[in-house]
Amino acid sequence: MEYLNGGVRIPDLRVDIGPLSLANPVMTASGTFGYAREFESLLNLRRLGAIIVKGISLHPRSGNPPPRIIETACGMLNAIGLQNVGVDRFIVEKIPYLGTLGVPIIVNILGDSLDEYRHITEKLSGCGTVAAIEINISCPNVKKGGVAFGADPAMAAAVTRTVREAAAVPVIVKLSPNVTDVTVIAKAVEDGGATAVSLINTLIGMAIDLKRRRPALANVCGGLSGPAIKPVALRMVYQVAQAVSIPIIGIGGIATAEDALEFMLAGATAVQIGTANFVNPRASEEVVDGIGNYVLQEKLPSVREVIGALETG
Amino acid sequence: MEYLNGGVRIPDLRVDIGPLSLANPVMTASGTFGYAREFESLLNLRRLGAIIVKGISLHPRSGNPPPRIIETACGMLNAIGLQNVGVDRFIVEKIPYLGTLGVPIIVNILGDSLDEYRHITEKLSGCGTVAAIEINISCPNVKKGGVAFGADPAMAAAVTRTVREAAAVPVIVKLSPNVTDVTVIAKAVEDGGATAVSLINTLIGMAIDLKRRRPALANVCGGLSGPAIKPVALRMVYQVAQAVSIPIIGIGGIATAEDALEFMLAGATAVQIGTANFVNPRASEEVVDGIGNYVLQEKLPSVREVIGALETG
Amino acid sequence: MMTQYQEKAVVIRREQLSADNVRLTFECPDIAAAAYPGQFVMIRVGTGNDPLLRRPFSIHQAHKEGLLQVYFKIVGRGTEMLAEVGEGAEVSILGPLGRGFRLVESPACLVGGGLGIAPLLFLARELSRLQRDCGLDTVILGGRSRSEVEPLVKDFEQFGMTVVTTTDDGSYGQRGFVTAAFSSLSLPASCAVYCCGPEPMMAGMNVLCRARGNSCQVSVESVMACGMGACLGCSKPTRGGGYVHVCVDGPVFDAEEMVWNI
Amino acid sequence: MMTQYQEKAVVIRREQLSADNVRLTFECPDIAAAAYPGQFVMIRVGTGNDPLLRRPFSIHQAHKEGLLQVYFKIVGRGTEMLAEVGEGAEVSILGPLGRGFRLVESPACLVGGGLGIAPLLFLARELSRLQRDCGLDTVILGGRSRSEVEPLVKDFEQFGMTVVTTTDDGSYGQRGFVTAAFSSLSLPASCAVYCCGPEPMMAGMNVLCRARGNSCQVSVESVMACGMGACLGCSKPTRGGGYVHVCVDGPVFDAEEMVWNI
Ligand SMILES: Cc1cc2nc3c(=O)[nH]c(=O)nc-3n(C[C@H](O)[C@H](O)[C@H](O)COP(=O)(O)OP(=O)(O)OC[C@H]3O[C@@H](n4cnc5c(N)ncnc54)[C@H](O)[C@@H]3O)c2cc1C
Ligand SMILES: Cc1cc2nc3c(=O)[nH]c(=O)nc-3n(C[C@H](O)[C@H](O)[C@H](O)COP(=O)(O)OP(=O)(O)OC[C@H]3O[C@@H](n4cnc5c(N)ncnc54)[C@H](O)[C@@H]3O)c2cc1C
Ligand SMILES: Cc1cc2nc3c(=O)[nH]c(=O)nc-3n(C[C@H](O)[C@H](O)[C@H](O)COP(=O)(O)O)c2cc1C
Ligand SMILES: Cc1cc2nc3c(=O)[nH]c(=O)nc-3n(C[C@H](O)[C@H](O)[C@H](O)COP(=O)(O)O)c2cc1C
Ligand code: FES
Ligand code: FES
Repeated sequence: MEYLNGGVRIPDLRVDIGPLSLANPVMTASGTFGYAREFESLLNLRRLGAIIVKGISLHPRSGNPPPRIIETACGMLNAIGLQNVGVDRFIVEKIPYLGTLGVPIIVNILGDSLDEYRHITEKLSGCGTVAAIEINISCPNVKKGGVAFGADPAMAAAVTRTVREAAAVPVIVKLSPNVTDVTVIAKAVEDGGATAVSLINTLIGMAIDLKRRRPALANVCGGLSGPAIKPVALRMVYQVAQAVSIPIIGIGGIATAEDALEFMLAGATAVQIGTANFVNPRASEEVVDGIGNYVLQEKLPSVREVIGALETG
Repeated sequence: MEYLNGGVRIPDLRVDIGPLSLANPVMTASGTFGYAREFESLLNLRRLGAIIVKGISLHPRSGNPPPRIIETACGMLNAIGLQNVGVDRFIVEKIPYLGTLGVPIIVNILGDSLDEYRHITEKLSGCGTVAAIEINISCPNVKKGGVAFGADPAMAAAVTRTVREAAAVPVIVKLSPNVTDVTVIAKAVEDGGATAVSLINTLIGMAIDLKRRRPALANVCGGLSGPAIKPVALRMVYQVAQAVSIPIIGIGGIATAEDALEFMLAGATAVQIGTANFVNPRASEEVVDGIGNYVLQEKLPSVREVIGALETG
Repeated sequence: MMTQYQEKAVVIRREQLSADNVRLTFECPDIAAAAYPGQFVMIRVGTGNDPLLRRPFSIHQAHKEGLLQVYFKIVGRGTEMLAEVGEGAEVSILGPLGRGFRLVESPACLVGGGLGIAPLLFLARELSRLQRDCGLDTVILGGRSRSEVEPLVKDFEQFGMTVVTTTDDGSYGQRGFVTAAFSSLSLPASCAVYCCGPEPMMAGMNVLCRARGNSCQVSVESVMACGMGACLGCSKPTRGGGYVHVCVDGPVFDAEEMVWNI
Repeated sequence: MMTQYQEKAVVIRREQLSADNVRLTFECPDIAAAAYPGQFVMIRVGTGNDPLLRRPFSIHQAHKEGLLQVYFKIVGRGTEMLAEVGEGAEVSILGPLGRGFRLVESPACLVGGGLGIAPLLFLARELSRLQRDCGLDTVILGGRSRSEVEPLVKDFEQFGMTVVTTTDDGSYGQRGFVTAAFSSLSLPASCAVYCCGPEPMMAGMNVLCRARGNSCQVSVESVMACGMGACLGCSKPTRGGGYVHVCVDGPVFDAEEMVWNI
């Protein structure tokens, strides 16, 4: 479908993440867009498909000591340490502004136990502004000796079920790429009741400062993001698309509309822009524009035609 | 120790991979240096610590249809499909030249069954020129439904044991990074009798040609290499160094002496230069020079002082 | 919330002030008009993905008419690429970012070490505009040797402040550190100190100012990815515990708030 | 084994032959002296990691005195960067690579489409040096429009060959494809055809030459990582089954050896 608005053709960019309808497939990735307000003078926040805010935990976390970030070849490592204001202050301080934007707000949550995930979810389910919850399962499960929830299918399914039961809104599970077979985890969270999966979170990496003979990050290891990881992300999205039937949100090194469209061809219904926001704060809006132009140029009835349209024969 | 050669100080760059002594820690990575002869007019092959040749299988393989390679951000994907001349022709056609170089020749081997690995090893053990065998365990095990040997600790240990029993020379096991916990595999192959481990092989990735709406590689997925993967490789080397006591050979995005020294700080006894050979065919020799200069400048008695010397306190 | 801009700025002048130090003047009207001394910009040094991130630079000068200057040292690949940008080229600049210096009415002492001199020129001009008597103000410019200091002296002299110079090697001005020059000056206790330079120098200035009772603002550095409070990468520990973020809470802080490792 | 060199070559001339087409002349003595028509070089278009790989270009001209030329079209980021390299700049070149044209004594017909013209100039010169009668030789130069063809005509005329030109839009020479121009020429069956251009054109030339009994050598392209037989990335299927590697087995092949998708 295509609209005419004062003679200008408007491309149909709407996509659905389960019951959640988005005006377009472009979201901002958690932890790379602050609480959105930071960007308000640089782009039109209302044009985004959805906004995902920095990961929120039950209690405030002050994060890791510096250095927390280091640039790498076509990428960066971060070890922010999940610094955030905690769910209570988030609801009081950040939600009111976010509620004025008229864009679906998705809250990324993290915890170190099932209880913590449940509590945050209950608190967030109270405020009408939250359109969906995205679960970061890359966090260590303290009760299981610190193995990441996302590294074990049973644990990943358990978090999903826990949040799903407590949530009044759709639940997106954000998958870790640091696993042998991402499709196993994807299927487990699908069975656990996930509305959708988003992937990938960062790859675990490390950098060394040769002069000081020390790790470049105080935390030794960090999460690798940016264009460097795009091939891995694209492969995992493609694999998961063959394995599950819930919608997929593609993440990893997306900076342009072309990048976003490639993820959609591989099977993603929507995408998230992460590190690119740092390089070009207008990146997410430019991706919306670029996808629109593509849909018009290719004369597609809707951007939904692109989803999974990769030809491999 | 330091030598004086006509008044010039010579740094001590010798390192040992089990019983195998190398003049310096710099090797060429399998599949990126052909059978070495291709580079003979561009650098002094005799200055390398060791030469690892293209992976050899029992029977010749013609490889995948094109396109087989595609550039990505700070990296490249390859899906060569393990094209090689097969072990018999390798012994007849390639070994004689390699034997003249006076440099340890390490043969990378691959197979799709334990039997195949054993057969190749037996054939190679016959020729005196082979200084060590490097097992590529990233290949699919046909008997186990195509799961890669390297993705399963028991299978990885079994290949190691098989080759170890048939081999008259040290056995290096080359680890795949496409696993949840690389230390589990590293420990398994250590228990299986590996003389050393080398890591990392390529990360599985994918690229898409938006215009043609097709995968950029005929094989759909390929292996990601180059500077983009260096942070992942460095992290895995560091992790494995905490987990095993056999020597580690670091691989992944190494292009300069600084890169190589970082891997050594993280715990590698030696390094391999891969994709960088394509960008700068002299890269491996330049890394030897650069490590030597570092040892002299820092007035180190030996390059061995660098191994695992990372300060994390 | 402050308004920020992402502008395609045109390089209209490139000055090689010494072997490693370059000054670029951009036509960059929105950022220049909104800028305040002590704030900074994030510059994209290339067009590809490597290096990926923007680089932070203090605003060296900003004119309401639209000109913006940065003054930087070539220390790595990013600054190398920026130094090679020719006049007429377009560069993406994001800014103005951060909280700058708190301008106070009392006599001022500006202390800059090495490239820390960069933000002080804009500060000096704005201080001189405050209808204050700049005759009581002092600027101490220090560097490793002559080439790091001399090219900037004239720019500061125009405001009628006393300019004191030091070099580590004695090749220009007094031999020694700016901290020594500062110690030997007799300044009123009401004097407000504005400082930017290497960490050890700012740590030293903090000690001296506390001893003398001078207020001391410092402009600090940190690795940065976004420059606008989104990545939380630029944290610095504070004396009170917890972290501040250099890009939004600073880069200018009261020296006594910060943790100094000396 | 052939000897190859990795040289730091200095750009001594940069010619913008049309909006998208650039010709660079390098001082590159070792490679120039060893080069043979139809061979290529791998050029590093930047100094960073992105783009990572070298780019392959045919040798357009090589003089024993040390000059080497490439002639290329801006199609992506690598060629864009190469087009921006200024005179005096240094560029890393690897070569000479591959197996070039087999030069035969019989009358020659050189057929180039678009940037496929690039390797033919060096070939034309070497053919003219073989003490042959170039008066019997023909060069067909084709392109999309005038700007792709006209700038190169003079360079070929110097060898005394007949130059025929075609453009798709008729803006210069005959309107139409080089294959049509080739069909309309009456050439001896002994005529050796040397051809470089887009795949469909070379596929067409293969059909025409087989019909007429002319031998036909083609210079083909492929993505390449190393250019020297080390990565095995540049495979092309052959009619006999199996693969050849463009960088070492080619880039010049007998047209009838190859698989043409038409
Ligand atoms: C708020 C702020 C304002 C700044 N203002 C200025 C300014 O006005 N003028 C200026 O010249 N610089 C300034 N800097 C520092 C400047 O951002 C860095 O020098 C620059 O980012 C280095 O980029 P690069 O790519 O050249 O170096 P990289 O390749 O990133 O680093 C190369 C080497 O330089 C070291 N390095 C990194 N940063 C610095 C540094 N600040 N000083 C010394 N060595 C460093 C690295 O550790 C590395 O060893 C400022 C920094 C901040 C945070
Ligand atoms: C042996 C050999 C000799 C060559 N000789 C020449 C020469 O003399 N002159 C010349 O101009 N080119 C020549 N080429 C092609 C040249 O190598 C490519 O145009 C160049 O690598 C493109 O680099 P890029 O970074 O600009 O484009 P990329 O960013 O790599 O690609 C940009 C876009 O251009 C497309 N593309 C890639 N290669 C080509 C191509 N060959 N033609 C058209 N589109 C392409 C890609 O698919 C992509 O869509 C030769 C190639 C080979 C293999
Ligand atoms: C500085 C930074 C902070 C991040 N914080 C979070 C977070 O709090 N929760 C989360 O799920 N992902 C977090 N991520 C991961 C991103 O959301 C995204 O999955 C990842 O960066 C890959 O996408 P990109 O390559 O586009 O950046 C963070 C990434 C960066 C770079
Ligand atoms: C073109 C290509 C071919 C390769 N072939 C092999 C191979 O046959 N056997 C193997 O074990 N690894 C192979 N590899 C992996 C490399 O040896 C190396 O582990 C990997 O490329 C990472 O190192 P790098 O980033 O330095 O390239 C290949 C890599 C490339 C790029
Ligand atoms: S640099 Fe990103 S929060 Fe400060
Ligand atoms: S390009 Fe590497 S083998 Fe041909």
